Amino acid sequence: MSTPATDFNEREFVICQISRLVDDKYIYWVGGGGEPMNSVLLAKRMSAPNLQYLTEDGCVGPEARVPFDPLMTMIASPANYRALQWGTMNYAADLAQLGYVDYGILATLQVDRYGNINSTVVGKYEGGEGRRFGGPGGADSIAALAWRTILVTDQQKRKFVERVDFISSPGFLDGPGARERHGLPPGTGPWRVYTPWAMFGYGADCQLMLQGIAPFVTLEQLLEEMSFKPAIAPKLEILEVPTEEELMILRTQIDVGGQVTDRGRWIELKDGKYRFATP
Amino acid sequence: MSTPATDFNEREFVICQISRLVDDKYIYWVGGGGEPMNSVLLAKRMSAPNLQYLTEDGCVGPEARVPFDPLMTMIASPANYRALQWGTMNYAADLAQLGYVDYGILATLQVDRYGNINSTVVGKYEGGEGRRFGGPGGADSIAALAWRTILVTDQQKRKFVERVDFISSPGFLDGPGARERHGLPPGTGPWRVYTPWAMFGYGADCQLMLQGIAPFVTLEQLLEEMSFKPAIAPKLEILEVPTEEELMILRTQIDVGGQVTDRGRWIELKDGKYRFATP
Amino acid sequence: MRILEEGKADYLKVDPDGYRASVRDHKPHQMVSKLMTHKEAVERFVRDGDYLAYDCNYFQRGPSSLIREIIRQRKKNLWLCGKFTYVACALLVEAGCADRIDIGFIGFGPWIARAVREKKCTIYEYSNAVITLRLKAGAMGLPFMPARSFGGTDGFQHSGCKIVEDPFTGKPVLLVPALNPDVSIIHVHQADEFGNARVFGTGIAHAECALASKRVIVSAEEIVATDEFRRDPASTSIAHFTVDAVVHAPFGAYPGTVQGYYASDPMGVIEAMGAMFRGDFTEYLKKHVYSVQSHDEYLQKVVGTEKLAEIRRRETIREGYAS
Amino acid sequence: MRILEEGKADYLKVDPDGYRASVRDHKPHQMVSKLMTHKEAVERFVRDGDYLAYDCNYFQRGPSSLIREIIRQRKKNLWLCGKFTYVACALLVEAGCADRIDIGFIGFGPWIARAVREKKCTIYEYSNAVITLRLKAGAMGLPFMPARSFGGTDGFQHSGCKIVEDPFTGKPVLLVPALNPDVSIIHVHQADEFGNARVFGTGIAHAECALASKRVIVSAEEIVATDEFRRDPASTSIAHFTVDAVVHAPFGAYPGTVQGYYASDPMGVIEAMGAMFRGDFTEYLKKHVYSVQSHDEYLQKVVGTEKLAEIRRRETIREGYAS
Repeated sequence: MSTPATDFNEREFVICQISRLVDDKYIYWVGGGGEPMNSVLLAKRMSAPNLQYLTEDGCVGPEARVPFDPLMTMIASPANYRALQWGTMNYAADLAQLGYVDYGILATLQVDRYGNINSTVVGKYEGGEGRRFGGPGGADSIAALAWRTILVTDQQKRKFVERVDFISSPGFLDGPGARERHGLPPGTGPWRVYTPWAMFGYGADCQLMLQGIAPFVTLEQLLEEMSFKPAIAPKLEILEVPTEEELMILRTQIDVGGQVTDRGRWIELKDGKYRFATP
Repeated sequence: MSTPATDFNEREFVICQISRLVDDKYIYWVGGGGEPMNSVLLAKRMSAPNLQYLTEDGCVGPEARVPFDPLMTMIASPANYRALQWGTMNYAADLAQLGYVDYGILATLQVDRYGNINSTVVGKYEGGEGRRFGGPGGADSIAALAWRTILVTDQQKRKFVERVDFISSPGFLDGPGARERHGLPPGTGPWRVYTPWAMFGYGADCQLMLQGIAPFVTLEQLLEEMSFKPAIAPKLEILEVPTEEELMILRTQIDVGGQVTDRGRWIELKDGKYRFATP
Repeated sequence: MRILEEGKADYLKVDPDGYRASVRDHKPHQMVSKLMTHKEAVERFVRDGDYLAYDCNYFQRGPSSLIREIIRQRKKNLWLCGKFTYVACALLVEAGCADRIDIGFIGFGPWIARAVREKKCTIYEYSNAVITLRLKAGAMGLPFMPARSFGGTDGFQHSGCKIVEDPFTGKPVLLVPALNPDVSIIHVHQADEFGNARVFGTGIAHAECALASKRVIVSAEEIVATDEFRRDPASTSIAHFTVDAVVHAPFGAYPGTVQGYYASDPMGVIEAMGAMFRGDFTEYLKKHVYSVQSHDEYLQKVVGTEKLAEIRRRETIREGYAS
Repeated sequence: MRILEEGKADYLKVDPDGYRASVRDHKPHQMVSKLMTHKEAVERFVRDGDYLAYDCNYFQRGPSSLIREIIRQRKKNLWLCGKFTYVACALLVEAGCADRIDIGFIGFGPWIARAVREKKCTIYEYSNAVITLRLKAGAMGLPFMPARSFGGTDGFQHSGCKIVEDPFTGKPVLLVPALNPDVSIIHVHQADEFGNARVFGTGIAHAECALASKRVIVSAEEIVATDEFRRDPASTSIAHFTVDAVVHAPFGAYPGTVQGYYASDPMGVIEAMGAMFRGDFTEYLKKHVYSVQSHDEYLQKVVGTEKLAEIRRRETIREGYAS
């Protein structure tokens, strides 16, 4: 059942990483769709059957009926099925504000050294010159209020930057104490950043620290896809690949239409090593 | 049906006065029990079948099943029967804060020239030396937030004073502009004070003005039961006595046990004049 | 944003960050069974010196059986949240359990008056709505909330409220301090073993109490399966993770009513009110609290099955009181 | 209570006293029938230059049929409340109806981006939760509300929020300005002719929108008798006196879902999203808005009974979506 898979893609890889962190001892606030939602849906079917997660529409602890129609991750009967409680957006925010959300799980466009999140604009904000995106949505509340935030983003130079072009949702802003100076609750903030290639944590200086790396990339490849050089943990963990069981559930029950996972590069086990599949 | 009654008591008299003001065009917030509640229950059965009133437990527009058990004017199924909406206390306060409450109806212990309401202490507050009562309850919110407040109190010297011993709920405080200076919404405030003997309104100076008097007392009798002399309207209205129909409904359907009306003095029609019955 | 005026009274310290930490460290985030007896719940979760909120009151879907248990265990120095209530504060003060009261509305009676004169009890002044708004602020994790009432009253002077210059309109506006009680006791129609709970009908601030309080005891007329909540999630009033203890308490609101389940007992109501007005709960406490060891024993020996059947029969309205 | 930091953007004027006066003078306090067509409701209650809030969105129990009617009537210069939404803002901007947007989350697309560059559209920055909190403050009649999020972001600089020194804790705390839209459009499961309305399942801020807005149009899948509300008053989400118009709009959320009633139409969703991503709604508007005169005609001619039967059939979950 826990046989390491031999063929999977980058997005499946990162979904499985996050999914394994999920524990039904804690309460999660999960961002809209994509990898965060798929991670918890997978966890609920793997290791955390009593998983309690919350979505922005005030849905507490659903037993979602998957797969979802496109975009139907909230305010839709399959996503809200058999919840413990149905509320509304202010209720979700209240719970987070009260400290009930142990972990927030978020996808983002761009992240920086301090874990600040940009989902507003790449390039210049003023005058509308940069490339504009949809705004923070619920991510600002999650990033501000969850005790620990787990971010997922792509491993690309322009998405992993020294300083985001626009702070849509707060990481550690510009370092220790900055969140509190702006009225955010103490003890909160970024905890992990996952990409399809790596896992980062944070040092006492509130800056990203590389802690784990996928078996199918080298440290050099990874650093080339970052705009800054992060601190590196003394003992760099090699992240474990998805298992066959995880992939089967993900592919046949959750992301059946490939809405989330269709975008990634494929990895294969060849000659005892994981590497990018040649197309 | 609208035959003037020949025998009634003071409380029945005042309940009928207030009841006749009630119109189903408006929204009322009705204080806990006693005369205010009996007035609207009577109005709903007389002239305002679609009456919409609100109680402190967030009950909107009930068709209450009367009579009530003692104290069971809220959070009890007969009082909340067939409401349009059930909420909670903060919802009732929100509606009033938003300006939805056209009229508030309140009973009080003591009232002063400016319509300030005391339900906290008669005598000295400090040291607990005065005679202590239960506090404002919901009356403070009604008095602060309803557009127009209708008060009912007894006609007794110690209850009708120059200055209340303690402002539990705001009237006009110390005159024009005072409510606004303390953060209360403009355009609100006391509108009528009813006693078993009289009806008062307010002048532009925010002070009580006698506008109507019961047919069974004289102006002299009345003024003897006030600690201050109010302004008197140029044309003093003689208040109409209860009708037989009003009394029948009140006595047989609403205040069946005499919980509210048992305390008043009796009035009878004798030799063409209404006067206190000799015991 | 200038402060224009400030109440001069003590109030429970406003500390949203501390409350958050307490939610993180002490609230049962996991779904674990919390079913226990009145005795155990009160022993474990009500502590001497606590700020105690009870929702509704001794006569109207209130946690009357838990109030009796608190008295039975002779808790001390409680600070009471006295909103929308008749006899419960007087009972707790007279039984020696409480020495401070935030007042919205309470039945006062001569006993509390004497305790105040003798400085054995301190009173702070609010209104019912101001107290529930304080709980609402506490239930949202905020330090305060604006309000358009309470300004200009003498109560304000004896409260923890402030009037400030609104930075958006420039006008005076009142702020109420958030209230995060140490413990709340709440009586509901139905709960599951984890603490998910339903209140049917109108209420005062049950949801706010559960969200705002460091510790929460729910007593329930009925214990139902969690699946009941999952098939109608809109009817969940209180989520399990806010709750520390679930007590099965049929007729827990006696002598009060639980809407749709049983009517009040008018004689029981009058007995309690009468004792309060007389300022002497000695006999009342003896009969209704100290003479028994538990709520079950109370129902059997003091109230009796005939009375219970009668108040259930007298509640003829069911509409709206089920999921 | 010092102001420590202030956003620099315009925001809809905060005026709780003015809102109160508008509630007193313009809201229908009496129970009067408000049933009318889409056309009449939008003609009477949506005005050029209005601040418009729509609850939920074009795909998730949103007032999609009312949005199409607003476009059909070529309303102008609307200021949109862009929370939790994908295509509706883009549709309204591209159709020439809107020129300002408060953003929590919207589908942006190249068209709005161009309008912003050409200064035909102005953007103000919030988050979904900050916007719904602004509506909550508006729904409580308050001028502002504190919040523990949004501080430290760049969005804050482009908002109407402030950070002040909390007079209770001395710590910095953010304040959001109350939001009282000129008009809200809300799609619900059931309403009566007076405007009492029920939403089943989760939601965004339907109750807040109704309470906070000067004018309110409710569109409903079903019109039911007032007695339905009276037999289960706990399920009333919106009270009649907050509502100005009731529009019977079966399949009013199409191409979106109404939980428990019908599923979304995935092809309809993708068609709208595709047009937004391309930055060209010309064909979409022609087909889905301008080609018909009414919602009824739209369902008949554009959507078709087969599709309607299909999305109803695809919604197999009923649990929790009835009173």
